[in-house]
Amino acid sequence: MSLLEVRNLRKSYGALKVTDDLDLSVEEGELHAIIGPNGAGKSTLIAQLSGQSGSDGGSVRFDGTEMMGRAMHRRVRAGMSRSFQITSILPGFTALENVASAVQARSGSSFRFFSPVAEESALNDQALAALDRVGIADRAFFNAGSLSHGEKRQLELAIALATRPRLLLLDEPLAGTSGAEADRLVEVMRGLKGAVTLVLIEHDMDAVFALADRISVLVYGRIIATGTPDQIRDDPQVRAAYLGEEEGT
Amino acid sequence: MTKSRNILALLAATTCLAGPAAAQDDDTLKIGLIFTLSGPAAVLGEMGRDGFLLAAEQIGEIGGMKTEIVVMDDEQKPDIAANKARELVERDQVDIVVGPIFSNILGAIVKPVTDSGTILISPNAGPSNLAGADCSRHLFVTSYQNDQMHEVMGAYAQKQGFDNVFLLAPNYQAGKDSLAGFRHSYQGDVAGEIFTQLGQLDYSAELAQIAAMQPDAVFAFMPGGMGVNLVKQYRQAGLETIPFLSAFTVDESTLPAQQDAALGFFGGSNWAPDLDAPGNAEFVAAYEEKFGKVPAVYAMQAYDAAYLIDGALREAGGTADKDALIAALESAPFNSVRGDFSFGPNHYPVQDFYLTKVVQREDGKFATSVVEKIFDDYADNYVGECQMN
Amino acid sequence: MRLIPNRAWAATILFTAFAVLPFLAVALDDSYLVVIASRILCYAIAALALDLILGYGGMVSFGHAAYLGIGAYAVAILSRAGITDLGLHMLAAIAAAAVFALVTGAISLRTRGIYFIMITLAFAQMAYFFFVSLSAYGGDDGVTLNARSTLFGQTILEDDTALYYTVLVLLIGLYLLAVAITRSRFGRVLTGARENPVRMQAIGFSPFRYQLTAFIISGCMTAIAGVMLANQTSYVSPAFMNWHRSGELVVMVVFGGIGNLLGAVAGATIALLLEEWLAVLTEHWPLLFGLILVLVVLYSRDGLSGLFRGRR
Amino acid sequence: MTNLFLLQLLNGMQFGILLFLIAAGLTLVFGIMDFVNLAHGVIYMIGAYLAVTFAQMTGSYGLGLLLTLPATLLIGLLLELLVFRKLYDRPHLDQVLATFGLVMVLTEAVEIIWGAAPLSVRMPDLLSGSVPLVGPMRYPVFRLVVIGAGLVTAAGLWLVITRTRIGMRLRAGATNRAMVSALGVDIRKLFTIIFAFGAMLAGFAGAMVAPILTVDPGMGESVLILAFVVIVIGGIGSVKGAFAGALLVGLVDTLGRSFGPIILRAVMEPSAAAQAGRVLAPMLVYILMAAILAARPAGLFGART
Repeated sequence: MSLLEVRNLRKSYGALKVTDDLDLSVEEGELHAIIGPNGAGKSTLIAQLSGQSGSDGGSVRFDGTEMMGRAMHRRVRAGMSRSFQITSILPGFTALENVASAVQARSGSSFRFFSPVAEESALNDQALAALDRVGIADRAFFNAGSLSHGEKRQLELAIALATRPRLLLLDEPLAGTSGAEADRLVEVMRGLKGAVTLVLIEHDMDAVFALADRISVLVYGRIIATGTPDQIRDDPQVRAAYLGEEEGT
Repeated sequence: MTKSRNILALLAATTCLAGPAAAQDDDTLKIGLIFTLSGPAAVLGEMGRDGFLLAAEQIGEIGGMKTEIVVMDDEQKPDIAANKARELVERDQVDIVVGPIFSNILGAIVKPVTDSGTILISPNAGPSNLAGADCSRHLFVTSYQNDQMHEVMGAYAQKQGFDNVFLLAPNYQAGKDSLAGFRHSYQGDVAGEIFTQLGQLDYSAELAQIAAMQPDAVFAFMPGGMGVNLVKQYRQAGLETIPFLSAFTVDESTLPAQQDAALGFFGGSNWAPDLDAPGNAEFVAAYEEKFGKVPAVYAMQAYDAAYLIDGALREAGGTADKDALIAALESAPFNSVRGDFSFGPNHYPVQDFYLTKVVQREDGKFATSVVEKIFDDYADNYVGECQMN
Repeated sequence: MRLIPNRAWAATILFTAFAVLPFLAVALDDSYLVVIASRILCYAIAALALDLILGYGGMVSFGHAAYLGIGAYAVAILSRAGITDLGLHMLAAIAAAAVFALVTGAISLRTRGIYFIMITLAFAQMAYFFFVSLSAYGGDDGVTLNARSTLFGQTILEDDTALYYTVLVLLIGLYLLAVAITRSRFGRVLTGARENPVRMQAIGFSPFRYQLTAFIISGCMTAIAGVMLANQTSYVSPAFMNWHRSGELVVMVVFGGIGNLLGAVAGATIALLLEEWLAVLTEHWPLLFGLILVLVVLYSRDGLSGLFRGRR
Repeated sequence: MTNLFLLQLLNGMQFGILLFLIAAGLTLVFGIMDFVNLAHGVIYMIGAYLAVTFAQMTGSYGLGLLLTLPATLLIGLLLELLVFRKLYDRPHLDQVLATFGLVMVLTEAVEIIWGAAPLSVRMPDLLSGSVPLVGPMRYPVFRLVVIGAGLVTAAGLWLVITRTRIGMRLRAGATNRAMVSALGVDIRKLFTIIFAFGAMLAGFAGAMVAPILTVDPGMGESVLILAFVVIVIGGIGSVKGAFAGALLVGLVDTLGRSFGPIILRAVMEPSAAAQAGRVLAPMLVYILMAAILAARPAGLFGART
């Protein structure tokens, strides 16, 4: 059984079908990339899978459990986390507090009112480890809002990691990062392979083809092909619909 | 760093809070006035204050003592009033507090003032509990018991032989008391009874019901702006053929806004500017000259309060002997501009009540005018419950 | 957040100043000082409570005066029934406030921004009109309390100074509680939900539960202020929950600087003193007060303390 | 009974339209500029006072009304320049507070200038009568004028916003300020114009109600909350929503007041029904608002959350 089983997922805005009877299977431990031209519905798909936005119908089973109708925070608790294409952090918190919040979410009740959270070393240690993993441990005590764009992307990933997901939905983690920062993030993702199941949406084709175990191609809300990077590279349908267009530009 | 400095600034500020504590001085008479001087009802408070100050100016040295008057604004908020009253009593150490206009404010200040042994004179508010079970030696009311104005109208309706009257009052305590007061002296049928919302703007719905029922008369208690809205709309709806009886709805505080829309409307009162009583014409003329408006009962009752204090102080020989002063006050040693005036055992007035009607005077101003006397030497219904101690 | 030692200092100075104030009153022979200071402390508790959800939770409640009223009516209703113990008054006030906050908060928190402001106002208006219609307790005329609450069967609160210290102890206790809450796990989630609710969901929190809990805590704290205010005034009426009062509470929080619990205490002090002084100055004091409010909002985002510091 | 019901329906609609007239300027400013202006009620009050003063000066209510319009427009410009301009980019809380302060300032200023006593203005004799309806019931002519003014305002606003070039800019400004700036429209100037226009609408409403309502320093406050309830129920920024919200509030309030007790009497004994009716009537509007927001957190026609 696959870790994530999506069947007949639908969503439309008025007459526009953004997600059109979509099927998708993600196996435990793989890095599954989803590519597609702009407007194919990739971010919408992530939003639907994570529970941020609702669906018109279909089924999303995670580890055999139906997730449809569950709110985002419940899916996170079940082990499905996500990162955001547009950086979503807590700007008034320090980087460490950002990540520690995520650790806190999965370790014990947060209806504790009296003991100072800043002194909970278990939270801080794990948060620091996550920051270290993405390479910004030295920024731990900086206000998150004051970090550079690339550092924010790294922080974004650290927050998602700190939730200890079994499945991590990454929405364009490399968006807007510089060469060195991107390299660092690619390395982090490579390091995660095997330990965490990853669904990756990314425009950087070099990164996708270097990292992915399997790739699904999304066009107009439908998966038109799924396969290994080599299979996808050679798929005539994909070439026609997507890569051809991409190479032409 | 900066924070600590701010705290120091605050400390300094708190110290400044300490006002000059008044030294006890037996030769000086200190009177504290507490009236509603801001907000929508300020016009009533201003009349009360002006009436009192006018009398104080005429008398000069009240009770033959050097007089100092402190004026406070209760903002029509009871908790603020309670604190202001304590400020008058504790910091300014006044001998007598005069005020307020509203019953709920009186409810809030009566305890702090009388507990300290200070005399409280209410120039308008006259709630039933203070006339009855909760009456106090230190409290004197120079106005009326709240129910009485409504009882006047009830008695008039009864006398006219109306047997189908429509009742209208806002949905709050004074409104409920009002209709109860009307029914106390009216035995006929009630065509309908509506409690409108406090501060209601539009009375179309109620007026439509009145038009549909065609009662013999309408009795309304709509103080302040509500009365202005109702009276204007009543006239515009073409209902003026139905007699309009009211209390606190058409008086000199609202007539400048109601003007001819209120012409011929009836009210119940203990006084009117044209009442034929010694000193009244002089009072009205002096008030109009000084403030440019026709005084309403609020001004008259405060004016009377000043003369009451003056007379009592002269009789008691100053403020030193509280018991003597209270005894002197009880004998009401002054000439009220409303004629007959004495205090009942509960320190509420025993006085005459009249039916009044809105007229336009020769100078173009609108005022109420006495039509006939309804009650003679009338005391309130709660006096029996008062166990003065 | 990082100025904790400084804040502790400032708090110590402020509360010590309040603690010695009655001695100052004796020295100056001005007992009224204690009267007005206890009123200030009651409002300080309310402002503190409001700042907890406004400053840390981002919930602009424009109906918090309702809880003042609920607390005050708990005293009036229980006293009428012959129950005079302050502890029981508190318990009843807290329970009633919690229920009211739970119901209205659960509905209000479905909305955001200006809708939240308006719906909290609407609920406060409902409470206001409910008590205006409550004939048994005088309707809008209110109820005069013949005696203050008793403490362990003793009538010591009749003494203004004893009442003052009771309120002060409550304020300090609630202040420490509020500080603890903002630094706790719960406080972190609350602040995070203000900063970025979607992010909090994406790490596994449901902001709603935390916001609602904070809303209830704040309501209960304000009700405590209401209990003490009723005792201080010896009088209870629906005017306690007038929407103007709600606005004044927000003003106090803003004067002190939003999201600064000690600031809320200072803000309540400043706002009430300002009102007091300006009223002495001129009967048209709302004009000056309004002007100051406009200037503070326009030129100082940190409240009056920011004004002292100059613009940043 | 049926006649009375129909008449009350008419009364409810008329009250609703009156509310719309008052709320129109607020909707405009609120909807397009996302600006919470608590001072709207005060400008409405100033409009009424100016109408009274100008009518006394000119001896004609009509002329007074005409003069009030440019005067309130000017006041709007002045306020925008001095205060509001600095608040556009601020959070709603700042706007609420600054305008709360402004309410205190302006209310007190009105009291200083005109005094605390209520004032009144004579309406033209032509409009002061009433027309017969059914049986003994009559309907005031001036009410018909108010209904007319409200409907014309609604239609005018709707036309301006949906059918004209400036309206399109306004709508664009509401959804995307940056884009409008990019198109070369001076958004500041646009906002100044809208604000001044909103103030004029408030002044117009004040002048229109001066003959039927009391003109006193409390009149602004008494309608402010109702006006907010109306636009919040309708969904902020929607003229259609404000109109629907106003009618709904007017109908619920009027019908609830007149028929609520009768309905309650069907389910409980008369005295309890009267008591319950009295408790519920003033809360009805707020219950309505809470219920609508609970079901639709952005109001009936609101899009943004």
